[in-house]
Amino acid sequence: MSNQTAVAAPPGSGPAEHRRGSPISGDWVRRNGVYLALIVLVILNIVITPHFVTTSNLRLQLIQTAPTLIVALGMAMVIGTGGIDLSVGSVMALAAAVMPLYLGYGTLTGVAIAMLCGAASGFLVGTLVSRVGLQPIVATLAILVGGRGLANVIGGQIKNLNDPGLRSLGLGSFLGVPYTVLVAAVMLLVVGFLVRRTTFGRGMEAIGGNRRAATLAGLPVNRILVTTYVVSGVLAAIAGILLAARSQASDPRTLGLLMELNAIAAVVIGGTPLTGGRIRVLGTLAGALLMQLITSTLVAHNIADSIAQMTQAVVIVGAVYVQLGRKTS
Amino acid sequence: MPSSPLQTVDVSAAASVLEVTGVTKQFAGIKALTDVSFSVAPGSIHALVGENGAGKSTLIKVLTGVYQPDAGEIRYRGEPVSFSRPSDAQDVGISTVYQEISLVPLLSVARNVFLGREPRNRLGLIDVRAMNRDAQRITADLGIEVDVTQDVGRLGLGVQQMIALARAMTINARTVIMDEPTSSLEIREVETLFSVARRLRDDGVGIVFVSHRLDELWQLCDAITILRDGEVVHRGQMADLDRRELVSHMLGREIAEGVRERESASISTGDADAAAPVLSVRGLRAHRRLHGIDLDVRPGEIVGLAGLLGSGRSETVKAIYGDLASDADTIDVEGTAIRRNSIPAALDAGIALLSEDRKAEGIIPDLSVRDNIVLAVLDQVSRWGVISDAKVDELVDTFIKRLRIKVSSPQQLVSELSGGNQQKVLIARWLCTKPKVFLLDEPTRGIDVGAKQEVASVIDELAEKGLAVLMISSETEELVDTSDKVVVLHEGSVNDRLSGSDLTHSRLLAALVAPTIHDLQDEVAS
Amino acid sequence: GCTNEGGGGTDGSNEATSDSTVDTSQQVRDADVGEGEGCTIDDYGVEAIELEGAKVGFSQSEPDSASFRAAETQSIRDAAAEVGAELIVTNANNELPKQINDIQDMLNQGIDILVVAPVNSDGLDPALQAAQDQGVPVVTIDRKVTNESCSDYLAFLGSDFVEQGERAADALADITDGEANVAILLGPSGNNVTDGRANGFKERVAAEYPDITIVAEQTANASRSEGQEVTAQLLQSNPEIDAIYAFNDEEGLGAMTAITEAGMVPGEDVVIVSIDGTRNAVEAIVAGTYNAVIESNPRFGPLVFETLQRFYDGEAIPEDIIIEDGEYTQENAEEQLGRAF
Amino acid sequence: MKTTTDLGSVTSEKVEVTAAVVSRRERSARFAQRNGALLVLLGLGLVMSLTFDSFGTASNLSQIAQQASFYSLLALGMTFVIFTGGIDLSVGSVFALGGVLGAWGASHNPLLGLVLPLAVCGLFGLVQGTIVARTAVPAFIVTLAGLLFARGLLLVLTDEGAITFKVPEGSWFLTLAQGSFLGLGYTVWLAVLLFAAGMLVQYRTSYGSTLLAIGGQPLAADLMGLPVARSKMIAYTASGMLAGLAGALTASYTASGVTTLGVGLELTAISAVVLGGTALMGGSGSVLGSLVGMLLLQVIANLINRLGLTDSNWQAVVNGAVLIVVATAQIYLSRVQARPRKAIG
Ligand SMILES: Nc1ncnc2c1ncn2[C@@H]1O[C@H](COP(=O)(O)OP(=O)(O)OP(=O)(O)O)[C@@H](O)[C@H]1O
Ligand SMILES: Nc1ncnc2c1ncn2[C@@H]1O[C@H](COP(=O)(O)OP(=O)(O)OP(=O)(O)O)[C@@H](O)[C@H]1O
Ligand SMILES: [Mg+2]
Ligand SMILES: [Mg+2]
Repeated sequence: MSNQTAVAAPPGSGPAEHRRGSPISGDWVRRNGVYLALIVLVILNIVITPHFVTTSNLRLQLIQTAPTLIVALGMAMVIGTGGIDLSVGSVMALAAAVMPLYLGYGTLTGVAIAMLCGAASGFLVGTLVSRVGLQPIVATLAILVGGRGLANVIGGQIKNLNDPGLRSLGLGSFLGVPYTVLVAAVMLLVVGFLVRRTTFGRGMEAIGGNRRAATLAGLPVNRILVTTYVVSGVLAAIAGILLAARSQASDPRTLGLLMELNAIAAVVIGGTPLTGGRIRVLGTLAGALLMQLITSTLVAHNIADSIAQMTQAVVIVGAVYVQLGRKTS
Repeated sequence: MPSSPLQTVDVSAAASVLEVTGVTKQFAGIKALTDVSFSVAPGSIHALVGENGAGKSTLIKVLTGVYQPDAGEIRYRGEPVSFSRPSDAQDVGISTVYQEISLVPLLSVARNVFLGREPRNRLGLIDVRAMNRDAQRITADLGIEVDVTQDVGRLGLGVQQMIALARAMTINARTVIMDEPTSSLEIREVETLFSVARRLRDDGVGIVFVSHRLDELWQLCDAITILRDGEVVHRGQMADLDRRELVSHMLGREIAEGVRERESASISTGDADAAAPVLSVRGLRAHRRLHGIDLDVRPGEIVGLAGLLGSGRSETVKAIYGDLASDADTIDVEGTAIRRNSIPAALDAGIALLSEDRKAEGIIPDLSVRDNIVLAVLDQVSRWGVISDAKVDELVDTFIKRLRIKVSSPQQLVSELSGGNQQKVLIARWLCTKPKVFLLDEPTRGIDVGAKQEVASVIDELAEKGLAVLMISSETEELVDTSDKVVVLHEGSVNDRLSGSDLTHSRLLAALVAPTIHDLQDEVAS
Repeated sequence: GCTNEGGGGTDGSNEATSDSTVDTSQQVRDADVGEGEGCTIDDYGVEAIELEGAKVGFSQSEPDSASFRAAETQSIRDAAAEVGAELIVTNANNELPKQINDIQDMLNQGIDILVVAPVNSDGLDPALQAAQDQGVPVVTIDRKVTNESCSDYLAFLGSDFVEQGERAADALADITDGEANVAILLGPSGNNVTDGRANGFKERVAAEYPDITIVAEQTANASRSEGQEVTAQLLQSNPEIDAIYAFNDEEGLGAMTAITEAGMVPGEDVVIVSIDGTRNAVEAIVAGTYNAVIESNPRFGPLVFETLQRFYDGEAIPEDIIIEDGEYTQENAEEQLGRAF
Repeated sequence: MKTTTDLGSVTSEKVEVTAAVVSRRERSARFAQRNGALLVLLGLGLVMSLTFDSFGTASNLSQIAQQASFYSLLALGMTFVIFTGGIDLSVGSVFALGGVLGAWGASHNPLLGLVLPLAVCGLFGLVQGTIVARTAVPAFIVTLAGLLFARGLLLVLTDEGAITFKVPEGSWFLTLAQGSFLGLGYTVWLAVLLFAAGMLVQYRTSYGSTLLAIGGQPLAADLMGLPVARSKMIAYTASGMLAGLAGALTASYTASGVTTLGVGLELTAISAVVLGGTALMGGSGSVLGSLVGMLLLQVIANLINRLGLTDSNWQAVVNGAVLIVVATAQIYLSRVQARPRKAIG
């Protein structure tokens, strides 16, 4: 019974050597699922949608993606810290509602004050989340509900914006690239830089990964959180301004309605985990493009609202499933 | 099958309760278990050992239905079984205490003990009173005095560990599996646990026991299986093995253990005592936990902080670090008082804290080793908030080399490292801050002998360079071996101070278990 | 400093009644008394009261951020003030259950008369029932309910949505000489005004205008920016589109911007016809970038109180009091601008 | 030796005394936290009945209860889903779907009007629950898709919303929500019953503890051998069924299957749950609180009507503000009982 056998293990057979098999493994598909889905959808459109590959159409796709992308970038940062920002749609409306009140002092003033509105709302949320300790979803839910109400109270009925500055911002372009798209591109670069290269970006991911550890490591957790929500608020305000400029009107009732859900979907489809700790900027771009492309495909094919909504539902879940797969354990 | 010569050897084939053969388990390219066979006999305690990442926990999870094996067979009482989830294993009578404490923090102790198996009344509803009563009895049996209606999350790790054990006890099990149950326990609780385990064994229960505290194995276990890199490298009777053999099986190499000869001569002599303390704490108080603690740590000194479960050791270091609301007459670092009770203030003063809960309070799992190391010094490796890769690389390379952290690259996710290496990453994180005072809370908890050795030597080295170290450990031998002085806490007050020739294992044990009379008198007086 | 005049462009609703020479009041087109006997105070079974000093409840359906709603509420307020009635206003925010709630709440506050702009044609039963139990006469405006007239409610005052759609089809055919590829921008799905306006349009086109083709039908949720986004996409995928029929002015105005954005001239390259009569849209017609708007007159106030007065005077009130909606075209828009809301 | 034991007994006594004092304070803080919304509700109710004559009347109060009864069912289902650390954004659409199915069903057979929404919406919840339990797709995304899908389904059933099914007059289906007992509508009694059952489930069944365990520590729940996947599936199914039931009852109340119902209702339900003191990340909370939260929202709506703030947007502003105030109060109250740790983990 008491046999004792000692066998030396074959040398150098550590688990590290069995790492990552072929490049196109399930893992690879997962990490790049959003790009694959995007490519599939583009190819599908090229095949089935008439007039898809025209400059004007591609340009339109970019223009219509821009607001979602800008909001989604802020959302990705917030989600990266382990939070969520349901307030973005209402902040867009709020910014757009406030802007016309100050356009009399010049386009820049109006735009700046609208952005300030976004910053203020972000500051409020950030403070509630970091210092008071509210759950992000609760704090931003309150702003989602109350912010739109406030926007309606302030803004009243839809207002035409007859401001040449805003007109060119909304409808003009630079070297053939619409300003809206330029702004979105700049925001993409800025957020990419913040996330990848700065202490702030590292701090956000650290807080999302393990807030307690980040606190113990002496990171200025509260300051980072407040900044993150402020950035998200400002980005939402910018999206609101762009949308208002493009439609030449400020409509607090409908502007940015359901944007929070679109943006969250874009972020999650883009591969940023909803649990925080990692921020994928390029993925978010792909996610936003994907969301836009779904909508435009459905409209282009004149799909009835009922079927359109159901299709959207299936594509969203499918795209996320491709990346996350089955529950592991 | 023929690939392993071990296949032919079976320690207790005749009467094993739980048996696995040829189990292989792979995680996204990482082979955690390769053709492992293992069996537990009824009425015996079976040690399962191996270095960090050897696959012990994975094997246990395969045994209990948490993971499905890629290959291999599990037999329970001779019948082939397949557990598709943990409840399947529980239902047939396998009770498990997992390594990560698996309790629900926001539920009461009693609910945690009975979750899923609560006593019912005639209507089929939970009989809350009976449940609380039973839970109170069971925890009292285990020597834990808690209000069972209290939420588990507000108890310390050690108490939680005992509650997890209480839960495992209430399942009328034929097999009990315990994955590192003692890692956060104190001698007294360890003794309780051992007596419970022995009683179960005598009742014919088969027990699997995992621990990195090797001495415990000889005290408790009958048989042993050693894993290395996911393969069984040894299997036999405990008594047939000596410590040196065991370690060499585990690590695949020999290490010189217990021959630590720290050059602490200068410290125990009078002139070190004369040196001004780096850290000086007077009258440290925290609401209902700490009642006026005085401490001095001089340069180059390692002061041990001992105490029983809940004696307030962790609280003490957290209070010094500003993580716990507290007030003190003074906390001085190199003679300068820290004004504010806050983490940034403590960090600025040159204090670093290696927390006891590596997973919850230490690593940021989704960040790389590199980012984890520089986390506390982001300000120093950046300009205008923009991180300088060059500076980071330099710092990270230095520490990976200096602490011999085993990584495939600095970009590897820290969550992929073994426990010991994660601990070194955290030590590196704090060393980057060039601390003057290093507070170490259970620095060797849950890491294997090899890593323990390395961590210990890093600590020694630090002390030699003049750092002041305050170290908590539940392993009294380790404390005696490593420290120059030991401060013993009891219910939030200093109970005894041992140094020089007083600092022996038996004196420490005595001081831990029996609070001295004058201490009690103090308490009454106050 | 360029928006102050333009920015105020939509504020017209409140002052429209005062500053214009145009007649903005509603004209009854079809009072229908002849064929049925109508509903008298005895039929209805309530006590006659004086309008002066009466407590009137008005349950508005949608937020006043829509100009139609703002004009409607304001008109009721003005008319109530005129006759000296006390008015309580609630707003259901587009939620049917809230409207039921609001009405019952006002009944609890002891109103004598109830005016409702229903959120939905169906489903107000409990509220109407409660009003009946308390002997409070109910007048519904702008949207008819499917309940029993002269028992659940007194009368309906408003437009005929199907007819509005038909008239839009006529207007569009008129402008395009009966030949067009039309994209329809629908209202919010599930809303019965959406269906009325769309069906009226489609049926008229099918019956009368064989050369009008309906290319696409997409919802734009009564919103300007959605109108713009959807139109922008439709123009890309269906370059043949040369006319837009929009559920309301907001969608139409969004379409107008989208057409400009696509490098075309709205009103010329692509014809736009919509329903409502908001000031923004009528101004666009004046500017030549919009083609026609079928009016849906929101100023129910005077007519409501006049009807109630007649009711209390013992006259028979017809079930449906259909108002005469105007039409804004490039010919009359300038002079009729004051009528827009 | 003797001294030691004596002293020992003295110390232990002292410890017990402090423990008792502290636990009393903790208990009252805990009570205030769990019942913060109730306190606000009672306070507001008192102020309103003193200010407005028409508030405290039986008919007004019973009507508030009536109105709250429908939405409270959604909040009930939502509470259980949130216990598991999940969320159900689909309830608004499922509520509308239930209404349409109920009206359609009742136009054939009253029983069908009740069974059909329960079955279909329950199945809908089950599908969502299965995806949440079996895949790694977060509940937020699954039920967001559910929100779209259910609305789409409803539009398919009603020819893009063009058809509104009517419940035939005289059908007993109508009495479900229109009838009353002791001055309170049947639906109020039903809600009371269901909430009582919900409380029993939370406090007196394994299932309730299991849900909280899943939300509190998913891994632990798994390792403890609790039926995690099944419990989640049941919670989402229940949420779907309750939303469908609420829809069907609304169909009975309004005698029709209104297609535009329930837009944004998920936010109302979530707000009620939050006001009731349930943690949105799961693991702790109270079923009863959700009912109180919903009542509070209804009373606020009632207040706004009475204040004559015709701009209905103030309603939203006040709701948002109340949400922040109550949630903040709960945080501070729960800090009183938490152990003195400084940094928020
Ligand atoms: N869920 C998982 N996914 C990927 N890899 C895993 C997973 N669980 C374990 N591993 C890997 O499998 C190997 C064995 O891990 P295991 O936890 O069994 O080690 P262990 O022997 O219990 O170590 P320790 O003593 O540190 O507890 C390690 O390399 C580990 O990184
Ligand atoms: N009165 C009390 N109420 C609740 N918990 C208590 C009480 N007294 C002690 N404890 C428990 O004991 C622990 C004491 O703190 P601390 O962690 O500092 O002790 P320790 O000596 O480091 O022991 P451990 O091994 O548990 O870390 C607390 O975390 C708590 O769980
Ligand atoms: Mg392990
Ligand atoms: Mg400790």
